[in-house]
Amino acid sequence: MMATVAARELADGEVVFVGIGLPNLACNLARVTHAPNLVLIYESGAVGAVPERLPVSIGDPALVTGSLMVCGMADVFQLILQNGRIDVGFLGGAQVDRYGNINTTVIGPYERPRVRLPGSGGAAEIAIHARRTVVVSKLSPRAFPEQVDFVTSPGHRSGGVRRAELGMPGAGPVRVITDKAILAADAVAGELILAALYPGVTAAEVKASVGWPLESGRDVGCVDPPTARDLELLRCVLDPKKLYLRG
Amino acid sequence: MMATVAARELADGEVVFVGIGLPNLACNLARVTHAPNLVLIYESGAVGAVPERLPVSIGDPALVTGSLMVCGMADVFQLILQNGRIDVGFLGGAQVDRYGNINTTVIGPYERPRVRLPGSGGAAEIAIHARRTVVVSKLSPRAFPEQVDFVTSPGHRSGGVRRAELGMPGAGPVRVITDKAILAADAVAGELILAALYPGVTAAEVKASVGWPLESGRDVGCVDPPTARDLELLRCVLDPKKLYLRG
Amino acid sequence: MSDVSKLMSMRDAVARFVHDGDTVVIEGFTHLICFAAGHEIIRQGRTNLTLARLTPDLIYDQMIAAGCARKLVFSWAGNPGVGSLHAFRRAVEGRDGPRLELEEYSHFGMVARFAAGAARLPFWPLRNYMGTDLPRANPYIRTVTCPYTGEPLATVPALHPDVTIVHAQRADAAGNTQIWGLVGVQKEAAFASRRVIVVVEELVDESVIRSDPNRTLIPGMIVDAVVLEPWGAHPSYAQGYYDRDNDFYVAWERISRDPGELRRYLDEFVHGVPDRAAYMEKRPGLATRLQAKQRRSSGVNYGF
Amino acid sequence: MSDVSKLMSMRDAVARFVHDGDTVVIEGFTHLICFAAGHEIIRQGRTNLTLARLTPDLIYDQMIAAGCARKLVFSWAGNPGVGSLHAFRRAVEGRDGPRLELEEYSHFGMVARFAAGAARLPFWPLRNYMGTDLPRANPYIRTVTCPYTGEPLATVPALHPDVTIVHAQRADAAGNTQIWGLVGVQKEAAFASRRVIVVVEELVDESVIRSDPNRTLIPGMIVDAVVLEPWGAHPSYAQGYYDRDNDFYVAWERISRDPGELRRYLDEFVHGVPDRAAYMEKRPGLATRLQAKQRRSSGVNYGF
Repeated sequence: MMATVAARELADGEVVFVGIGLPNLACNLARVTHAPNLVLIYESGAVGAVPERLPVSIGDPALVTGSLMVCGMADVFQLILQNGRIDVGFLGGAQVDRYGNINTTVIGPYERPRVRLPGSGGAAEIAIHARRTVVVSKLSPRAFPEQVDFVTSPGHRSGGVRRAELGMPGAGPVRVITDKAILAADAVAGELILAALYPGVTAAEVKASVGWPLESGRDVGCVDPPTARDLELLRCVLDPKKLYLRG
Repeated sequence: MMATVAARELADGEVVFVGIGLPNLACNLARVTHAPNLVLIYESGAVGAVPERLPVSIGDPALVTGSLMVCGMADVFQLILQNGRIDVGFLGGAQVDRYGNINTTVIGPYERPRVRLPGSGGAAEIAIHARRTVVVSKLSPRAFPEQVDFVTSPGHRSGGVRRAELGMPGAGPVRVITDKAILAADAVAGELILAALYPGVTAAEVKASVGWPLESGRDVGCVDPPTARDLELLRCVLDPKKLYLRG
Repeated sequence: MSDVSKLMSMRDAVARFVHDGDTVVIEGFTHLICFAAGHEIIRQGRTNLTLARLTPDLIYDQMIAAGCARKLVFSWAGNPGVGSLHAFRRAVEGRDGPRLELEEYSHFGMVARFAAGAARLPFWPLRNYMGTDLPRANPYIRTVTCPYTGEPLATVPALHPDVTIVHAQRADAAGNTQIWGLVGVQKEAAFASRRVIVVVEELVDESVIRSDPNRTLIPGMIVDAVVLEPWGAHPSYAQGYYDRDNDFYVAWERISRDPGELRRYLDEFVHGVPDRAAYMEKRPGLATRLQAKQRRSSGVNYGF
Repeated sequence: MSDVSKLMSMRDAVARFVHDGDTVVIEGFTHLICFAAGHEIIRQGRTNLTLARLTPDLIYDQMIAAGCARKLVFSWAGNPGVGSLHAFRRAVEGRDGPRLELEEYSHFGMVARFAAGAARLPFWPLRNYMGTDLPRANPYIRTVTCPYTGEPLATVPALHPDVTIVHAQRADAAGNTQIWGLVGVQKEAAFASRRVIVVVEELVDESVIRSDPNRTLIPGMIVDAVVLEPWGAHPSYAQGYYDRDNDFYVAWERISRDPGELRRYLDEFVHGVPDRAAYMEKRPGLATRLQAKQRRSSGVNYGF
């Protein structure tokens, strides 16, 4: 379901910076359905990848074979990302807060962490430079606190200052795709608000899974379920071994 | 003769930044005689070139075919030259002055030049970064003024300040190969002095061709003439069309 | 991506993407210099251009002579291996109407300007220019202080051409472009530019590009037009296709010395032909003389 | 150059060029990670190392577990596609003796550190880190003011490893090295380094390198040792030679969670073997399972 919803965020012809896991599945689903001209770019240096098998990592050899270009990582970050060529970046995180700031670094204090997470990887710069980002994360009060323990990837506000004033070129996390609802950034305040509910989910349920008083958008829509074709593609073609689809 | 003398400046195994014209001939002569492991690097991006024909320009296709590496010019200047990997750089110039400063930019004032020369190309940075440089230029009072009209490539002193104090990594123009004599930089003052005479040339002749009171080194040597093998290689193998050998 | 074709004629590409007053870059270090594009710009009478390039070469000499240029941004202006660019010299020495405006760097400086433009940074740092008169001649060469060591380093500003024209051995219709042999600053110039025209010796199927992705220098996503123009780099060369026409470089010394002869050259070989095919027809025997020999590399395995 | 051989065994290369207390880089983004070198460093008991790499991966997890490391310089420390690096986590969360010292960047920051090191500049500018807590966690992330626009830009300091180990598909005996598929920051890391060890799947004649010079990523002139060690990147992969051993990456989650099991793994597969050939002998069937299929590119013409 999350993969289908994330795939809908992508328009044909866009250039997408693909992360591993669900975003990877979502991008490949979009590519074989409504967005055949999607350009998939992986931070490993593969541009225009057409993987024959579902890549297990963003450095999978299947991303190289048959791709349009392979370049060094200095080019990926300088000539493509910093150059402003990425339309959409996908991000995930252990924590996402009220303003879309994401933490993938530590739970607890940095110097003496309770849980040490992997760190930024390319997430910090994707959050800053992609024209927009889409965040994918499962809802829970622990994952959606009012404020993250550590800002790895900046959202819409930092210490009360808006991202544009901080000099960030991209628009930031415009949508957060969860397993129960879609949140969207309020255009003025930059705060995440409820935009649409999955079938059978109530607003109260979503609000209970979020660590701040979640506002509702003007028109809280209802998310269409995946089509039969989407499900078949995901289960039989894209991820038959259920590497990413668990349930 | 100048080509032979310049070739002797090169030790086996050194990495040389090759310019076009006589330096090119000299480097290729050294490579086929006493320095088989010389690595020829051209600013065009060809590394370890083994040209089948005498290259007409530093971007000649013969420098690419069969070379060890071809890289972009950003890599040539950043990863190789600025990185400090060049042992010897060859430079030529319309004017060379008392301290080895070289002018390849303008004769006369910059804004309203009497003669507009090609400009720096890679010469400024070669003069700054190569561990040492060798200058090749024919002697004449016009070509060797006390002070050049424009410093394109810095020598040993600029406005009285020594090059090391200005932060230049390389040792600068240690030798100047002319058609009558070899000049060398005085280790203390950085001033060019007479180091060796070609057979049949007098010190007075050389002094008359230089625009400052030229000092003589402690031991003014006599330059050995080219061997028969050198001449045969130059005339029959390296430059049979006399592209660079004129006389 | 297969259905996005950017293929068009040189005439259309120049008409659409090169405008009066633009900063234009036709790059290529000795190799792959797109004379065909320069000639079309002359034919279409573009004026007031800022021409940028490390080595102006014969093509900018011709464009300067034809009155296209207001300003030149460069690092070495000569006829490589031969001598001077005489139209350039007349324009700079003030012997031929208004002086051409100059903005002058060294090669490293120009490379760094393209690198900054390609990375969308406002400047690029380099260890250079101490003891030279270049910063005196060009106030855009400045310094920055290292925040770690405190030492001063030279800087050059980013170069953002309005349009960059890259000649290449091959590309697909979407503009995914492969180059081998000398690559110069083609990649950086393309990424630095607002618009990109790729001109190729061969138009190939996307599958050819995809069979060797490490050879791709410029991705189609930054390309606006693809022009198929075999021999479009003559008298420059295309490794694996044709050799450099050194005789023409030598002849240019004579042609460019005399403004009348230069004018006659432009009349006959630029204004007098509609395109590159007609230009080549005027030079029987040229293709045979310069045709490249075979020195084919073997492939590598991309399997997993 | 043909008579300058730098060929030696992995044992000799590590003994000569990797010393206690060194800053060591074994690079490769998923692709071409030289596990064989990491294992030899463990076998020779090196200690007090500063390990630098974008993605520490399983190899640094093993080196941390084996007690080689004092400090880690990195940007993403996980088991890619699987989960955590548990030896790393224990060392950072303080559950396993003295805390591992960390110096943490993002990928772009690490790439920029290598780029600065390779260009021998003291810093590299990048537009990054505004709004993040990374500069708070790492005082080496600083800012510089653009001398043209006045805007502040982030900087990172140059990284100069004492030794960088690059795994590659092929090289000649002088160290001229060709890589295809993902190239990561291998080139920059090698040029930034004081010493360079190249480890290859195949040792080829100089003529193979010279037949396709655009494929050369690292020139022999910066290489100190060449080691022929087929399968030296396993469980990482070598495009065109063997696939990634994903099963081992998954198994590492279980092995690395339990310090006892991790110790047994090191005893058997690192200390228990003298070299990579013996390591492969302990895994019958592995080579067959991971052997790459043929997807050969065709060559290009380098003639003129």
